[in-house]
Amino acid sequence: MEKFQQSFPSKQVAWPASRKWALSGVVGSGNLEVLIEPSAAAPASVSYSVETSFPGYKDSWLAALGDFASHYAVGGTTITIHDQGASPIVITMRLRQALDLLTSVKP
Amino acid sequence: MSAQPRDLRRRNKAARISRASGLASGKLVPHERTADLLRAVIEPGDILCLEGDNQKQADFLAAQLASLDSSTMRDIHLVMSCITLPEHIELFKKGMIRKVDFCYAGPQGGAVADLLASGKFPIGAIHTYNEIYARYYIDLTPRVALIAAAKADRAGNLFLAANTEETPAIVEPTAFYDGIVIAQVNEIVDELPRIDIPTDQVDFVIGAPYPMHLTALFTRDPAAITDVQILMAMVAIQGIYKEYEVESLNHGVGFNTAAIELLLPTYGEELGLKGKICKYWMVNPLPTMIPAIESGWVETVFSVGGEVGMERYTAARPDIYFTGRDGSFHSNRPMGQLAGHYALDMFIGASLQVDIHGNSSTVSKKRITGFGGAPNMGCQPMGRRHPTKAWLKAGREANPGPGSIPGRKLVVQMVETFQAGRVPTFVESLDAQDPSIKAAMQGVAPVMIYGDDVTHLVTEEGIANLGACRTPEERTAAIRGVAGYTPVGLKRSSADTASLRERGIIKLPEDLGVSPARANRSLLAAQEVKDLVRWSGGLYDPPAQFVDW
Amino acid sequence: MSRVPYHELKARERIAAIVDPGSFSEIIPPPERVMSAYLPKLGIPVAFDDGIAIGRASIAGKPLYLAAQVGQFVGGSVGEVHSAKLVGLLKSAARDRLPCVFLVESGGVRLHEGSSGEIGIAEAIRAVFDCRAAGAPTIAVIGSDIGAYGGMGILSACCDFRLMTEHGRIGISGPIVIEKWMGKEAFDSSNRALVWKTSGGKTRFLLGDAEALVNDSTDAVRDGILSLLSRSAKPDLAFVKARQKFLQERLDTFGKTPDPDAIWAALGIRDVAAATLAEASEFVESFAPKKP
Amino acid sequence: MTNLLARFFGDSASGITLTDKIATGYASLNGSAVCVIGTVEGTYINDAAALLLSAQVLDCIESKPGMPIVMLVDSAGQEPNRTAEMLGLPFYFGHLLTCLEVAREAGHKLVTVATGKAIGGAFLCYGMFADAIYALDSASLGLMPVEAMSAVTKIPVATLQELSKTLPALEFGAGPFALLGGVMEVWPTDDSLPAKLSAAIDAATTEDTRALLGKERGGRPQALDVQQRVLAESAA
Repeated sequence: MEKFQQSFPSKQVAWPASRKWALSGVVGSGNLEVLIEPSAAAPASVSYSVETSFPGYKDSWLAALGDFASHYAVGGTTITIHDQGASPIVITMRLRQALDLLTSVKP
Repeated sequence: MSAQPRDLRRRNKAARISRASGLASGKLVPHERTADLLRAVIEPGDILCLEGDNQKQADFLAAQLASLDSSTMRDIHLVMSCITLPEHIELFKKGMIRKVDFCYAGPQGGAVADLLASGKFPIGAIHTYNEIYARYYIDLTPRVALIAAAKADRAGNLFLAANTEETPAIVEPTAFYDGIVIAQVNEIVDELPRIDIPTDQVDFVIGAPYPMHLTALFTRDPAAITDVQILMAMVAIQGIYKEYEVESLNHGVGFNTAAIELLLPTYGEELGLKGKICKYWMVNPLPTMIPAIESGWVETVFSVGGEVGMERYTAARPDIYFTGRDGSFHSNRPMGQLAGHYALDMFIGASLQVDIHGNSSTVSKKRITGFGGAPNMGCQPMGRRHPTKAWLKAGREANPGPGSIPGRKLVVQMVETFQAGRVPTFVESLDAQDPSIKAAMQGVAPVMIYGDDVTHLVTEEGIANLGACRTPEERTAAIRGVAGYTPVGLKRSSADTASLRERGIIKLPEDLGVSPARANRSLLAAQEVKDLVRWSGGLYDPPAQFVDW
Repeated sequence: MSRVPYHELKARERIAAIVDPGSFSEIIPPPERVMSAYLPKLGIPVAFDDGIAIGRASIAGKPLYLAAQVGQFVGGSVGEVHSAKLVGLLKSAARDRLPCVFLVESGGVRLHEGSSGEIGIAEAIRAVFDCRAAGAPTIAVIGSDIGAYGGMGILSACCDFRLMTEHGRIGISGPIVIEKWMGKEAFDSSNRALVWKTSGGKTRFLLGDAEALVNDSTDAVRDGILSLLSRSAKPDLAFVKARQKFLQERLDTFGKTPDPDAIWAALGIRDVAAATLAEASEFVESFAPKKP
Repeated sequence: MTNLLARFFGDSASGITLTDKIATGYASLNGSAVCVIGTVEGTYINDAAALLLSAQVLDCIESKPGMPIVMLVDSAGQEPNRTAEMLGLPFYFGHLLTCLEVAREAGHKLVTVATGKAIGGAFLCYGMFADAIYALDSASLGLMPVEAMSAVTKIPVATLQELSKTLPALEFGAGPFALLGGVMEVWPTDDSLPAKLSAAIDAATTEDTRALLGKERGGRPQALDVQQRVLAESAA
């Protein structure tokens, strides 16, 4: 297992009052789960915490996570990831899905 | 006038046949006497051809050959397209083989590498399919050919059923140059559904004690198609199929292209592309094409081989597939490869590795695999003269200078930036460049598709139009631009990528109007094998390993 | 094809597709991070929910307890936390006399947690009977690729009802284990047609082990659950005596029959090939003999 | 094997029939009659075996109201067999469990002694369903031996063995199983067995205390807390 944490600047997320968290993905081969939660600490940055069973790809992770923070407004959140060898595109898709779930309004 | 006799081969053939005369009744030899027959007709020093490709093999004859003693069976020059069975490896282990010319060693790639290391694998050359078939007519004509057919009649005529494959390409040069053709058949019958090989070209027929094994090699379970593959398929449809109005094409056997096939009746329909693209195919009868065929997208399909389970479906769709007068499916590997070379707008396939020049390879260290038919289709046919829209458009992009070739075939490599287990697809240098592998290839790295032939690279990041690049440096920058978060991709310069994007050489999904949010399995026309059965009206009979109901 | 295939969905998507919109209230939701203590020690990634989402919800306004297993996470396997969530849920259902529905997708006990998951399943099985004693119906929905195997197969067999699709399978030993034990000639695990005929929804429905067989769509699954919610089958002596006779007859009749098609035919299926291919609803209406 | 039955039941062990290593019958324990169902000599259990056991339970409910039922377990597991699976093995096991539940509700006490192997499904399908579960010190209890676990999980045997020193759930045997709360007590194989079993029957209640024991003994630290938390949150 490899664990690392990193923060990136990001525009502040549009956080709906009705949601406290959002989860996307599952932990499984080539997949990961992403949990987004509010963080009171810094509204203009996102704090990632990653646990992966495929060590040795930190550069690639940080590039993908940094790009996501700069393309989407996720400031003021903590994003925790449990990974089992997902490719960067899957990481980006799950991040987007979690963000979509979070910001979509409950029917 | 010389007294030198000019019919030595014919006389030699007659001698061999007479040695075997006691074994046969007419042309029929009981399977228990197979080893005796092989001993009687094969001589040391022979060029011996053993039929076998990735799907169909003369497996009984291979096993009988491997059971022989190397004192009687020696000094053989083996020629064959695919070394796929453990029995093939046994021939080398027993020291029967003086030299081997072949194409591909898929499942036995590791064993071949081991044999090579211990000096027991004397390679002549590794070929593509049509190359080796061509050499059967030039300098590698078999003295004895061991082939496989579905049925024979008592006169020795052969019926090949759906899997014609390479049988005629072996039989014709052998039979017409005084070689001996021995066929194993699943069944001997009084009357054949149709005659694919006439008895004139056949010397002995053996009713094998078990039917030849056929693998459903081209069946892709829609359940295993991922959202990422669907995203890439949407990108390819928008950026290549629609952009170039690709009418005639070949698809590889991977999940990427299976996703495209299953998006035609949904996403393709939505884009109004039906009747404009994907009309003429050179591809095996892929079950994942059933929804597109049933939705009226496809005019014709010609195939190099059959596919297990598609027999009733293909027979019921003679407007689409080539069928015999008996009504059943027909295929032909060399002619299919030829069609794939000259008559297609596009070849699209996948690969395990792509380097920064666009060369691709399926070779990994410690495995000697070789080539199949992909290079015959995934290359520029310099002898092509007939124009099509797609060919001319790709030609304009590639060759803007006066006097240049007017057209280009679209040669597309479609790969995810990472393989399973986070292995990067994009590499600075191919594993195929490994010295041990190059040594086996007489110093030439086994590149499956050359970067110079490739016009487009499709990844989940977008499309790189390599055909429109003007310099090798520009091509490398375009490749890095779509190589994502691989080490190759991380070395890109954002200024280069932006400039290539401005010129349309790199296109991202959003440039093509593709929304990643829509890339979802629910967009597939079939999400599981049973959906394919439903689409076929119950005519598709999936093999047991694909059934989950 | 507008139907949403049940087996395509993941645990949380299944819940969302089946229960009344917005009615699912999760117990110990992911941010609570109640996770396996074993997996990190083995270098295996953990999941926020330990592979099972549990909570309260309603279907067509009827309140119930619900659990959905995440088959992708270590095969939907049952470890210490996972089983404790199941036990707590079942005891809640027994206490409140509410139905308890399991969307099962599990290969059984999580080997990585050894005997702790095994004891956990044993506790859950006892809690299933707490529900049955309280008249709170327990319903196992089995319609995923992984199915219900090992201890989850036994637990599912102990529930009041089983609702299956043709994708669902229930058993104890999986095909790969049997192949290893008996040899490939006796059972080729890559012969998926035989694997499904052995343990799949249609065979189980024919034999009377599944009370409902429905199409592989979330609507059909929801309707099926709804039809079972208001029934309960508290076991008594008469019930188990009848069962004893029924199972003995099955063993006497088919105990030496290796061919599932022969069993189908003996149970009244005239056209086995067509029945194999038929949709579940068509199978129940047109092929399977009518239940008395 | 008859030795072991005699250790518990003396001469009255002759009332227990062995059919293909499946034990059923009635015997006398410390002067009181008990019903006995069980497996011996590490046999594999299958659908037919489950029916033999359940038939005995039904006979006991019908003919011996309230008589305690002693379950002896020495079985290496369920037999991996395709025909048995096709016939619905989980349902034969489920039926046996249901019969035991009907017995429990009718006032029969259910007490298990793991005497030999008590592994996987073979333990789950009757022995682990008792009111109270005990094991002989020589018994092999657990999900599966470390070697088998390693083969399936691809985790090296050495790693599992090292971890099992701090995680009793990964270890095989009566002692570790007791630490998890899976058995109440481990008994030495001596002459005190009839008295111990008799006392155990007297003490048995229908309360499932395994999660509590697992927490108290430290072998299964999370289970009880999670169960209680679910109960508390669902009541809120």
